[in-house]
Amino acid sequence: MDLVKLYFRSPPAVIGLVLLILVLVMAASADFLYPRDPLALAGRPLIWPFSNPRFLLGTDNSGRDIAAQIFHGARISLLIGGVATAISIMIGITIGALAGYYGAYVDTALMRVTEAFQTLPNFLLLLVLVAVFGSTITTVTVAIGIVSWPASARLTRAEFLSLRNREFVQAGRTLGLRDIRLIFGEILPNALPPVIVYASVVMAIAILLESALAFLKLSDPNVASWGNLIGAGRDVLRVQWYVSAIPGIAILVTVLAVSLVGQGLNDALNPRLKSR
Amino acid sequence: MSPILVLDDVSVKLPAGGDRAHAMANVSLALAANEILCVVGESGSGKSMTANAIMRLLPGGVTIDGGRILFEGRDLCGLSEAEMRKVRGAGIAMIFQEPMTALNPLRSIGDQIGEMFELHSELSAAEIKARTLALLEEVRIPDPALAFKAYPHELSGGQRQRAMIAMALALDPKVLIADEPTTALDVTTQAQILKLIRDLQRRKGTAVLFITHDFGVVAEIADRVAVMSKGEVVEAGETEAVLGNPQHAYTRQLIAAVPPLKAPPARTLSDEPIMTIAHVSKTYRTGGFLGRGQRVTHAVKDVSLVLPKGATLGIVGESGSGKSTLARCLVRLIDPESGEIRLNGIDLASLSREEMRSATRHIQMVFQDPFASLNPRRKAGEAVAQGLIVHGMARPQALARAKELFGLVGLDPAATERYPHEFSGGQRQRIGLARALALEPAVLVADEPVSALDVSVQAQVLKLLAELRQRLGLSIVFITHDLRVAAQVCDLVAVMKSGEVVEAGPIGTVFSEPQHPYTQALLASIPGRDFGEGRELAHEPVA
Amino acid sequence: MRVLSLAGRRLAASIPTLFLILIGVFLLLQLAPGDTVDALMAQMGGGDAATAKQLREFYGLDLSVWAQLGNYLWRLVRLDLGFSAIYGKPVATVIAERLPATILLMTASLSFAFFFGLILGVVAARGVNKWPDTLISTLGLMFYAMPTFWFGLMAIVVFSIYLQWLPAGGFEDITVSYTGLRRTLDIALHLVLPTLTLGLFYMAIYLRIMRGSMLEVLNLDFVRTARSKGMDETRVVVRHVLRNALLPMVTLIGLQAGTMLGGSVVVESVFSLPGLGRLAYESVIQRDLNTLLGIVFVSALLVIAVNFIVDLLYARLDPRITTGS
Amino acid sequence: MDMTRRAALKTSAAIASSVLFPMRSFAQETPRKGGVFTVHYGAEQRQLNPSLQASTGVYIIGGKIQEQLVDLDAKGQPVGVLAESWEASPDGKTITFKLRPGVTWHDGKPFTSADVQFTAMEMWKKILNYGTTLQLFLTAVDTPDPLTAVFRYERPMPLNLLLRALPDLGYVSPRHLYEGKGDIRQNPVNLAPVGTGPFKFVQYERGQHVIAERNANYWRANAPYLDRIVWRVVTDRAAAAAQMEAGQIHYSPFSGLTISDSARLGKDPRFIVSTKGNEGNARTNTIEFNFRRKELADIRVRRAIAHALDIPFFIENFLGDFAKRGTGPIPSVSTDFYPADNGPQYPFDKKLAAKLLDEAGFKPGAGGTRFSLRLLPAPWGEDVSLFATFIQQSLADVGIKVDIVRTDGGGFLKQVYDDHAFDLATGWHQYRNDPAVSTTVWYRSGQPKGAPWTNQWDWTDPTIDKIIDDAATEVDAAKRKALYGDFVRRANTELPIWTPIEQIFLTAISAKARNHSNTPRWGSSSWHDLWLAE
Repeated sequence: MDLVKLYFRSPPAVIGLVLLILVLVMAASADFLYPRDPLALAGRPLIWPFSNPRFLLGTDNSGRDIAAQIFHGARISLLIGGVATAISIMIGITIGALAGYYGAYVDTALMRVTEAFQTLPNFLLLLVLVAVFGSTITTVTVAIGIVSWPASARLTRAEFLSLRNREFVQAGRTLGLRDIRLIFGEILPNALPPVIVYASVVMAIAILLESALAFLKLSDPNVASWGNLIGAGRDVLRVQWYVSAIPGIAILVTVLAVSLVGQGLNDALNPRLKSR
Repeated sequence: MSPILVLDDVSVKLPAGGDRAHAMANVSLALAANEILCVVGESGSGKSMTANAIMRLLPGGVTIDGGRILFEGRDLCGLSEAEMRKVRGAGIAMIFQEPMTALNPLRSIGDQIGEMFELHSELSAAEIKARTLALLEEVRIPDPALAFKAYPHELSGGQRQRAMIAMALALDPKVLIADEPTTALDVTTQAQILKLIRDLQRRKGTAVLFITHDFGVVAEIADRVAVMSKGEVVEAGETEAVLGNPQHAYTRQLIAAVPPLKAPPARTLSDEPIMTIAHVSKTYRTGGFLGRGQRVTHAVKDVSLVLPKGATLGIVGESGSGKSTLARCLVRLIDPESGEIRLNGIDLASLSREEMRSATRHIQMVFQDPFASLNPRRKAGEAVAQGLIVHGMARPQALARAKELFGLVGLDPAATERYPHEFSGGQRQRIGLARALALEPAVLVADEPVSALDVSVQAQVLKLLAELRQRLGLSIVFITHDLRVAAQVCDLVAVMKSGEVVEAGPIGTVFSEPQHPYTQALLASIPGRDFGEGRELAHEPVA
Repeated sequence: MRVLSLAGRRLAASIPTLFLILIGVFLLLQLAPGDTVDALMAQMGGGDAATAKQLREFYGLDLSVWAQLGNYLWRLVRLDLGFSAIYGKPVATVIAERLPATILLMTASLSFAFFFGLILGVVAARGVNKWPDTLISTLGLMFYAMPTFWFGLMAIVVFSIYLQWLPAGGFEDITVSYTGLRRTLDIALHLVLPTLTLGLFYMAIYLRIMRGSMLEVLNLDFVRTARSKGMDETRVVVRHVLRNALLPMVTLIGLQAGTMLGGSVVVESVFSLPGLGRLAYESVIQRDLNTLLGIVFVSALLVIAVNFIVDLLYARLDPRITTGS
Repeated sequence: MDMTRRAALKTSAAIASSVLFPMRSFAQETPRKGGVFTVHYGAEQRQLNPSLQASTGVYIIGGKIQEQLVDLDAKGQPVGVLAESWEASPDGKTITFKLRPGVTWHDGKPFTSADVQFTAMEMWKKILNYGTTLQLFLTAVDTPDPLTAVFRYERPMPLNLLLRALPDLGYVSPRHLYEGKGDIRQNPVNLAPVGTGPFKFVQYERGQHVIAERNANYWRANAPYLDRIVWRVVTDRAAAAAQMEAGQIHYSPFSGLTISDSARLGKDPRFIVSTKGNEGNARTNTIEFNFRRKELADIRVRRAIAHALDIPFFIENFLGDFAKRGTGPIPSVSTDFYPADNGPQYPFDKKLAAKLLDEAGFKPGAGGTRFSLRLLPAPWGEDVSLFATFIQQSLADVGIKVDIVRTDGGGFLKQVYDDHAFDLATGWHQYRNDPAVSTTVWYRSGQPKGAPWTNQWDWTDPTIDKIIDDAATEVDAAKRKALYGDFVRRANTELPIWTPIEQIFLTAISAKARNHSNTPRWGSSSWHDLWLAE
């Protein structure tokens, strides 16, 4: 597949992939390296990193091992990012496909709903959803998914509008294919690549949203997510700034990795853009 | 007269991984003042690359790696970028193929033409405006004052090309390079533009390097001609000599592949109609608010035609004449408001969507753009078998049938496993044909099936169509804007203009004694009318 | 003239969207545990059942949900946003007090992001695949990936405490009352860090969009025509490419106006700015439905207004809109 | 910088205590007139009139503008402010206050007994939280002359209870601005208070600041010293500490800063961080049991949970030395009521806890978990969230799986005190100088559903009810103290709530301030004598 060859030609994309693999390894090896519950009291609170061999990255203001929380946090943040992205892409594709394919009334109605979601500031809607349905990890993830689908809906709709009258679709129609087969069999496979690439942007935003929620102490306290660690670190920020800094860097690296991979895929998909 | 532009043994290297090492290999050409040199060749022959090399506007990664380009004795390859810029536009000017996209959509025509004077002269704004208006006058654009202020999207294709020519000739350049300027235009507009270029060239004595793939155009305006193939100049000389008796085998094949305008002797047609189209019309209402200020376009107005069994009915006309809309109405991709389309006794126009879905097997369509008519993500064999599977045939059986159909259309049956991007343009049209024939339709509707192909490939596909028509007794509705192709393929022809059929009848009579003034104008504007008279359609396959 | 009718039609189309949002949020917040009286008692640190019942009647919380919704919409039609439980004042005045801070922050961040995004995008596109492109793109991604509140807090630690250059928070210095220019300067000084914090994230987005759109336009035919006219590269970019590349950037402003207000919730709480973002957060916590819906209404109007301006700007840039292609 | 946290907290406490006794030993400076004193105002309230809302968030502003009948002096004893003297009838049913003459409201109108009558009957009795229960049996306030107010009670009101409660619940509002002006709650004066206090209200910019200026004709001679007080709204605690260090804020009241920032500022010579001046605002951290869960209805399980918590370790490592071990519902700072013997104290003993749980029949099942509980922590107070995670970890060690459910203010009150949708809850119990004011309601049965911080545990104990009712009306101070001793011992034995930690609010103030923290509720007092050295 020349896509892979094209992908590896750009150095940032490779760096992104390496970082992503690093985070994935961190998530996978969490149980092995830190078998104990990351939220368990491990030692005295607020030990500085590298000052105590037992706690490589020190402890937070609840005496929990920061390194353990970073490793387990990787899994949680990727989970939240991944599932929320899947939900938002799923909703986005269905609404985008229907609006783009059928047009006219269906399109206007669905576009009004999309506009409604986009006019309402998404973080505000997220606050309301969390205030209403509580701050468990499931509600937070679903809420992030519900809040971030309009962009992918617009993208899918644009793809469908351009593909809908493409000749191979008309050919399908003359062969007697039903709408459903046309949408999912013919158009969707061609509309997916840009949406999949956009998924990296949605995932980046999902992880950032979760960390913002945790910063306002609205995320799930029973889960060792990076956002919670930043939220906890906020109270000791002036002196033990590392409690917030370390998870901040972890989020930075993960979102950077996801975005670089997304960008690499995008450039590989339409190489014309790359070379002038 | 000493040549004003000389290409001496010029080679241009392509970046690694291209289909061949050199875009241009040891090309030598000479262009004298007050002369039109046509460079003709198929796509990929390197003719456009020649123009870019002269202007030193090569795409990224492509470099000149040999030879000299002398303009008025100076070697352009050696010039610095700053000096080259002085030559571009002032010394050598260029016009391009796509009038729709060659002008900046966000700035007015007058602005863009005026820019030439801003770049290369010290004229004041007022003088520039006057000169621009004069230029617009010179290229005979209707209402130059309006055109000056207009934006590109407000002009027709032809007017835009005139504006491009005005821009190019602003500073009376010594050399004008025209890279397929009329390919995207309708035949009538093309005729006017060719005449305009001819007149301006004569009056101003400019040397014109005219790049085209259409031998008709060569016959029409070229003083001398150079034929290119795969980056090399295979033959060059006076137009009559080269066209009269081509020396190089490749040139001979190319000329032979150009369908003559005179139709072959008429075939006897059965008198039993397989399909009758009665009073079909379709109108589009766009914009407007609650009925007020609506723009109504009558795409198809009260068209009635008859397709005899086994015959080929050609529908010709310029873009916007409604021929495609009519074709799409036949297969119900578009629902006509009124009228009947009776096929084997069933009126297709009145069927519900569900009924049409099963009746569609009797009438199938072949599309124009080879690259868009196949789903890139679906194997070629599957695309052909899809119709059969939908109509109830078991998958393995359908795939087997697809292999047979690949053989029928002259493709390697094993190719059913490959993806569309692995085929050439001509092969893809064959796959399209196989797909249409899979359901054994009574009528085949072909919408400009060969317009996007090179002339040699075009000839092969037309030959295949003729064989299939013979073997399967197909009745075909053939839509095209190229009268030469129509002349060779169709038995009957209907000439459409702004949605109406202005003339119809056996193609031989219509083309030799056209009754309707529009048909006469249409036939008159075909470039190189008498070129290739009295020759049978070339039979042997071209390498 | 056509542009106004076009933009007018967009305004009309957004009225149903607005009602859709308001009713949606109203019903959603009904499901939240506890109401504004519980939140008040939490704040007061006490209160017996009798006072609670009285307060509920006062705030009209004892009516059925549909009755409350009916009242709200009937008042909304008469542009009366109702009474704020938190502040004991009409919602309109509460929002009017907080609006200037938000509008200032948003316009400052938006213009900062758009301006620098544009310039860096052009520079990156011009030197594509060379070191300026990789440097700018990676830098852009860094700001994009950095959680805004984290950057904000770190900026406070560095700039206002360690270097003592900038105030640590607040909208203006009120211990001493400045007036006129001196006061605007003081407010500007207070807004530097928040604008940077909110703006950098969006700058990264504009940067990427501009770079992509520049590369796209540079490949179009009319750029080749421009070059064939003997134009140098800078003039090609300035006179031809830039304006075409701006079109997707302008549309992006419209799409992002909404998310920016969302982002300001966090920035306003870190820099203790009295904006709509924090007011929204407080009204959710305090279950003050009238204020929250008031904010949603105003922010929706803000977004619609921004889109209206974007339409005008777009029409100004692209003649194809006004003369109707 | 590897000073461990405990060490850091240790040194700061040392500095703080040195401040206590005696005050900074420098010559008796002459007070400087003038200057602007800026205050960190963390949570904006819905209104600023302390006669309508009894919470520190209102006192911090309203307490400087309006004055109460009685306040506490340096030694915590009642001292007259608007009342010069008072005496109670032997049966405790009538208490007469002699009011201070020559006092005027900020708008110039004279202060008379009519104001006291209106405020008591219309505000304290009907609206003021905790005031409504305190004045439940107040029948009338007679005003024989403009400077005398006679309070008539249906059931005897112990004088020392009233005098202890009035500093918080005794603020007087101007009758002429409220009577006949529609609903008191919606009166705009609530957001622009008019009082008799040392500072006059100037301006309230929502979300930004509140400003008050010196009251020129204040009844105390040449007071106040300050020109102007500015309260700056800063909700983010880290930002507040930053603004203090940047010199934009002089004083952060009621533990407004984070624990670690307080410790750090404590070591900075520019600031004084101590609990001095907050003795009147003591609070205990609570663990509230929901008897609707059969496990928690068993006394052995409740005791096991109490034993499972290593409180000294938690205080030492998480809260530092401004908190100490709680002994029961009445905190040790309340010298008048603190009993010598507080009953069972449940010291940390993991084995005993496990034994008790086994006895109760809850053997550890799969993965060592006996049963699981939902813990709802109150969403305010950094110490509450730290304590919640500590409870979660400690109970996990004895086989009880704890899930923390995070809520916001309204949600917490609704789910705990109204829907009773909780197993364990933890938050603050605010002690207001007298057990009858806000403490006994946590234990007294028959509390209306939905009333926050009251007995919603589905637990009734007739003996404790009787003790509470008798103490509330016992006129003799000594007998009343004895009764409350029985109340504490009973509470700690039955353990419907366990109060393991006692804390006092923390003050962080600029070292340039003088005459600060000189009364037990200084943060809420009128600051008439506060001044700023150069």
